[in-house]
Amino acid sequence: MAQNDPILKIKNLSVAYGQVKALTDISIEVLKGEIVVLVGANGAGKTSIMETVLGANVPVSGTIEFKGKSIGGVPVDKNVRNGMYLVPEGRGVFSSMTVMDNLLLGAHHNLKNADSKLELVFDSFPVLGNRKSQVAGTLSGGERQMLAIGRALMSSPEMILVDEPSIGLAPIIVNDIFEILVNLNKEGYSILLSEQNVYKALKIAHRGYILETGKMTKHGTADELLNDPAVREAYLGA
Amino acid sequence: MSLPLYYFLAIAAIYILMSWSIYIPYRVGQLHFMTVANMAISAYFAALMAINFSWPFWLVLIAGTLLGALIGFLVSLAIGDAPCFAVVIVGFTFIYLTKTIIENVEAFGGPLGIFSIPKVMQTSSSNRVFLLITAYALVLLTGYLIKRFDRSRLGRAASAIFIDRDLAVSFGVDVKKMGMFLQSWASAVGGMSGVLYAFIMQSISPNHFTFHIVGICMTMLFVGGYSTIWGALLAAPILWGFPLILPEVLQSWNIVIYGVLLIVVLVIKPEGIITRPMIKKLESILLRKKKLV
Amino acid sequence: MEVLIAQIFNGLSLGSIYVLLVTGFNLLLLVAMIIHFSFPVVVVFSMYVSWAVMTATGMVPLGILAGILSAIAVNVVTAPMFQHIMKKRGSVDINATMVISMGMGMIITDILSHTFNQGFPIAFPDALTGNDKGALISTRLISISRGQVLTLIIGVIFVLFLFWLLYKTRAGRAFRAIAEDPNGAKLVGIPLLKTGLQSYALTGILGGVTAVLMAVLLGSASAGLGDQLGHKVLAVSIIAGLGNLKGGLIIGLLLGVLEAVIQGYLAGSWSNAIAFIIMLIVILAKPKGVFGSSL
Amino acid sequence: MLSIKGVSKHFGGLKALKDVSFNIEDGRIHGIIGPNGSGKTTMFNCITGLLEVTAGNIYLDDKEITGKPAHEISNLGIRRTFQQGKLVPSMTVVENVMSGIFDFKIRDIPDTFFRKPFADSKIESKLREDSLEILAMLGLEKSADRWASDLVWAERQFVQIARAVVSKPKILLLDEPAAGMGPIETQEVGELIKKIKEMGISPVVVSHDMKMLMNIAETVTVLNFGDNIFEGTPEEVQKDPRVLEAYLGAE
Amino acid sequence: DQEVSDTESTGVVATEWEIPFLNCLTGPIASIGEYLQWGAEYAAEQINAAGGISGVPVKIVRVDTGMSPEKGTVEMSKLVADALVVMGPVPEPVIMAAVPIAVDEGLYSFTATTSFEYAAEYFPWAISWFSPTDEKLPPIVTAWAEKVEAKKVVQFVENYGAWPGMARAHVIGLEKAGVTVLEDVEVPTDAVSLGPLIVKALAQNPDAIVFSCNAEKVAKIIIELKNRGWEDMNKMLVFSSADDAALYTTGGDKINGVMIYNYNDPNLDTDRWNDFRQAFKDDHEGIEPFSLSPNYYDAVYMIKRAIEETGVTGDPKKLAEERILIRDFCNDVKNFEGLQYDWSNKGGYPADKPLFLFEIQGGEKVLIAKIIPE
Ligand SMILES: Nc1ncnc2c1ncn2[C@@H]1O[C@H](COP(=O)(O)OP(=O)(O)OP(=O)(O)O)[C@@H](O)[C@H]1O
Ligand SMILES: Nc1ncnc2c1ncn2[C@@H]1O[C@H](COP(=O)(O)OP(=O)(O)OP(=O)(O)O)[C@@H](O)[C@H]1O
Ligand SMILES: [Mg+2]
Ligand SMILES: [Mg+2]
Repeated sequence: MAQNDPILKIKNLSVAYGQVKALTDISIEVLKGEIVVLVGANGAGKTSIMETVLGANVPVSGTIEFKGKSIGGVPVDKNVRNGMYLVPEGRGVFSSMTVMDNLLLGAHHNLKNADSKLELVFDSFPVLGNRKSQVAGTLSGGERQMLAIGRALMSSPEMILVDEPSIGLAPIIVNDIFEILVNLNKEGYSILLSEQNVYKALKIAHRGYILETGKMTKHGTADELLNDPAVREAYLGA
Repeated sequence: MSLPLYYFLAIAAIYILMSWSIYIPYRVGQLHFMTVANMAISAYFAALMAINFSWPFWLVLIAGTLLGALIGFLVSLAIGDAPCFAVVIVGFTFIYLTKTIIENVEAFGGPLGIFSIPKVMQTSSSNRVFLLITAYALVLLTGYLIKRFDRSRLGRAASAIFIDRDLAVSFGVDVKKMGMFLQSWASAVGGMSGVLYAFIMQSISPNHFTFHIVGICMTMLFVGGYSTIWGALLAAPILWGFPLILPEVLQSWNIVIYGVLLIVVLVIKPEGIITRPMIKKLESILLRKKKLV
Repeated sequence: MEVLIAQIFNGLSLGSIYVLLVTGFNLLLLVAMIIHFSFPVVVVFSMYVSWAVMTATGMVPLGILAGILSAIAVNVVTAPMFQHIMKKRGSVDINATMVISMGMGMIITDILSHTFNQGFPIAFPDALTGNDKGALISTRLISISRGQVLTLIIGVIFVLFLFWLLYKTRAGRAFRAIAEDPNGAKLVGIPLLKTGLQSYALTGILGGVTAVLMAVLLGSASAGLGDQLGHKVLAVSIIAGLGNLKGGLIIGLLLGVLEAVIQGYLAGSWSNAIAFIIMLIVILAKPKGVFGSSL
Repeated sequence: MLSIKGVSKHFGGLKALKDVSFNIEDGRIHGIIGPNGSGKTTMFNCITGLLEVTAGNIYLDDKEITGKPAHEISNLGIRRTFQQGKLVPSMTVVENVMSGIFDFKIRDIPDTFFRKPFADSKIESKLREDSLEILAMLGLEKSADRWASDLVWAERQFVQIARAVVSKPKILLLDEPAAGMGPIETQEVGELIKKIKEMGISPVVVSHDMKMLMNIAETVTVLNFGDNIFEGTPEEVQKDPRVLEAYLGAE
Repeated sequence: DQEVSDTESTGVVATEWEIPFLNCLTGPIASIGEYLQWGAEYAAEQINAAGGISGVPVKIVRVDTGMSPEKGTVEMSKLVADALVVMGPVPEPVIMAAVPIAVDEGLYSFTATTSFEYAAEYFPWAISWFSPTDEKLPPIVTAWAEKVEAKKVVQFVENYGAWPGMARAHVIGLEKAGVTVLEDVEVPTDAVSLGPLIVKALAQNPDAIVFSCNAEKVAKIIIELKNRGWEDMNKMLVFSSADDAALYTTGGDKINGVMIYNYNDPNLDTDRWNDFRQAFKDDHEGIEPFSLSPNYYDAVYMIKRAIEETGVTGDPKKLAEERILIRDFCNDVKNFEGLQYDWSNKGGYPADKPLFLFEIQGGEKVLIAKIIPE
């Protein structure tokens, strides 16, 4: 696959939860090696997109292609095996299990490389290294978020879906995490990121999509969006 | 009134009370089977007092209820804020202990049991009317008190404890005191049911108070719904009544039917048939009607 | 002295039944968050199936196989039911799984009490129990049978094996993750159905093996056997610490010995009450269990 | 009003708080910042009595409250919200807010237990009014009768705050009230905290949102690895190199 | 036409005698309930084939109470309005709950399976099939002890229902035979493993053993004793209440040689008994009649005789007095032709029913001795 091929291609996607329409007619593309950010207020549908791509939700209509193949109806575990991984919003860690177990869960489909991956994770998040045998339930809010990202790294994905990673993180750690995302991206991972910290997200992203209550209202390169007056007013508080 | 109807209603009252006695501490997440032991203890107490010392009914009823409360209170000093599992074990322990003691102490009738508990009234029919009215007066009283509890700060605090103790503590709720209060109250209700049971059945034995009561009352509570008082109130008479009218071919499967019903209800509606939102809706409809009038 | 030693051996053999049952109970707790206090009833059900096949075909191995398969079948059918309820209920209320477990217990006990062998106790053939071969060691009072040794050894091996499996292997991690949060486990790419079925089947195998060992050890079974064991198994698990496999091993054996000594030296009819009172004291002193809960 | 003197908290070998001291003054908004895992939530847990301190003392109005049971401390006028947004899902929003007032006395028994079964008692009605008032202040009065389980994240945080405020505590500890919110809602939270201060409650705010916090806080304490590394006005904090390094990262 | 005239001559107005049987047909002892039911229904079948009671057919109405005392009260209270007489209820907890209702309303009940101690509480309104325990049991135990030359005995006792009372009666009999009773070993009702009890018993060095506990446990204890080298099978005596199928299904041929006493002799050779025995075996996959099944068979015949001899009409208007007629007749029936032998009642219990001592061999009972009380 060439550098500029789309690794993920979403076309006219609609999702509903019973009567509630969560997404209407969304089209998104992530090229290989890109960071794409989804921007939107609470309830705009960011999480819904991520979970649908991953295979946890069944769309009403629309197609999703991953690495050139349609993944409509493919279950989550196949997608994960195939190189996709979600860092879920909020507390996606298993609180009764130790930090180490949580990390190894990330490598569920790929235990062979676990050791080298662990090194990478502990390099990125030294705190986790010190807390290996602490149960995740007693971690601080931020440490849990780090654990969730660390777990995603363990699965050696080609594309990571990161849902609002900055919730509850100190600025320095947000910076760290964004830096890690950038580094990962440089190593070749494609990243689909959802963020409310719009400024920081657009700073590291290549392109962005703006969502409002389930509809896509704008998209463009990160710079375009950063300089768009409407975006500035709505999301950057300027 | 017809005799079968009397027994149906009288025993339904006891099942309602016993299901509520499990409901009360379950408000804070504790399955307090101790109340079945309280039922046995107070039933025996009632029988012995009425037979040997000719205590009048009212005195026995009050003393039996207080005895339940006292035992419940003493035990709650240790387990007022214990986790659910510890409370379950305490309940089992007391059921075994009570059964063992009454079986082994000759003065309590031993394994044979106690016969001929006296009537409260002279004639059988007035005795029945009296007991039935008393039983339902007590159901009303208990239901009223629980309803008041649920609609108060105490009830909300209990719901908070059910979800998360730390949360409740952060409002200033003393979890242990709350647990002690509910456990003592439940034990009092258990004791009260025991006294009623003794006078309604007129004879009791250790085999009357076994784990089957735990099973039946839990079924009633959880099928009916454990989030309001109405669940047990409606489920108890129905669940107790329907095996009585089953056709003969199904008779021998009534326990299986019970079990299947319990499982089906839990699978379809884990909170039980009657839930809090349902009751709220109903209340608001009724209240609105009132306002219109 | 001989009496004491004899009672300790008796206790260990009773204890090894507790150990096997507690281990199965804890396993369900660990892989599915189910408090299955009628687990012993399910085990007794498998004993009955095993007996029925043995008497119908006259072949002991076939009976053993049927017992194990039936345990797997029951688990694989019922565990998802529990999980379904858990999912609807949220993670708040695993206590309530006790209720559905009770419902299952009622159903199974009632079926056993009027279908198999017309409700009468069943007795297993000597070819299984090895009773005709006599005891391994036998003095006037002390008697140790093959069944007793076998049960104890297999009990210990099972605990160690499961401990290793659950805490040191990939499958074990996945089992525990599903137990804690099925939805979350799905999002991180654990195939729910397949892994779930594996874990239930594992519990089923344990249940089936327990059933066969109990048949060997006790030589007979009745419909009420499961209920008689249910409360103790729950108590042992709580005292050891819910879900604590090693704790279950130790406390299970201790309870067996305790009961044997109470029955041997004090009044037999008080043994349940005394055993529960001792457990009560322990649980009040250590509400989270002696060895700590691993939930 | 609240003074923390030399408080330490250890979890086994881990020292979550090391000899931390600071004061919370009456009528000021006090901010606490610090990187993740620096012990902010632990500090709250120690103040509210959910955790026992390993060493040190905590005083409220010169009276020692260290080691008192959590519910007593709460009744002395220290309330909090939780980082995870705990609500009782089986109660409505207004009931959740009402549950913030407990304070049950023996003399309340007649009013609680001996009234008409389907009507609110006097105290209840008062509680409901107070709670609705608070909800109105937050613009949530329309949601009063929704079930708490139906709320979205931001609403849960607001209801949590309402529940803590309704009892008019002296001190309100807010653990990340703006976590997971967009800029607009975050701003609303900031405004709300100012209003709370005007009600005579002293808010103590833990937040990672520097912009909001620096806007509203009058004093800021900075924790790092369980140490109290700095205390001062927001301006001072933003200038201090240690803080910049530990918390904001050199930018 | 013949029947019609019969009916007219006795003044019977009933078109069918409905006799309700409050039985336990569900739960753990359902199979025993079924055996009792079988006995009653077989009698009804025979009676109807021979022309009914006073020329009117009889029908046994099945009423299931399970083990539930509560259900017992409701079922009994449904019957008191118009039943002439009621069979059951069983078992003990249901008797205690339901019989007081019948007594209150003047309805006679055949609680006939259980020991005298229960029925005695309700005399004259309930009948027992057994005489007072202390009177009847000691002689047979004495006879056993003398026969097997027991010197030192340990007894296994379960604390359930009337069993401790039977155990006390056994002790009286043993002491009469000059036997030392070393100890009563208490058997917990829900004991799973019996090893500890056996060690406790063996540690006393007994030369013989008496059982007063549940049939399954008796069998398990005997097997375990045998595994531990007990050889004198004769020196074990099992009491009548354990004489149910559980003893034989659990014990198999490992209980060969053990002695048991009971009120029926399965090998009796009379036409009536042989017929009953064969019919039972035919309906139950060849197993021997359950020892209590004849009780309810006899009960139906006793009711038949009471109706016919006292001229009961079944007229609803005369219900109360006819109930008393039946009661008084049955309580003191003379020379009643039971399934196995004739006997007379005295004050609500049989005064001269014989008791048999057997040795168990291959699932069969071989008669060793017979005792007829004076
Ligand atoms: N399981 C569900 N059932 C019903 N409605 C749902 C469900 N999940 C999401 N929704 C609704 O779908 C819409 C989009 O939700 P989604 O979680 O995707 O938004 P989001 O952009 O991720 O918001 P946030 O920033 O709060 O995480 C919302 O209106 C939400 O209420
Ligand atoms: N019960 C506990 N057992 C063991 N360690 C704990 C426990 N509670 C907290 N910790 C540890 O103490 C440290 C401080 O945690 P705390 O929750 O106070 O951090 P925080 O400052 O609130 O962080 P965040 O901003 O990420 O929420 C963390 O490293 C955490 O892992
Ligand atoms: Mg989202
Ligand atoms: Mg925190």
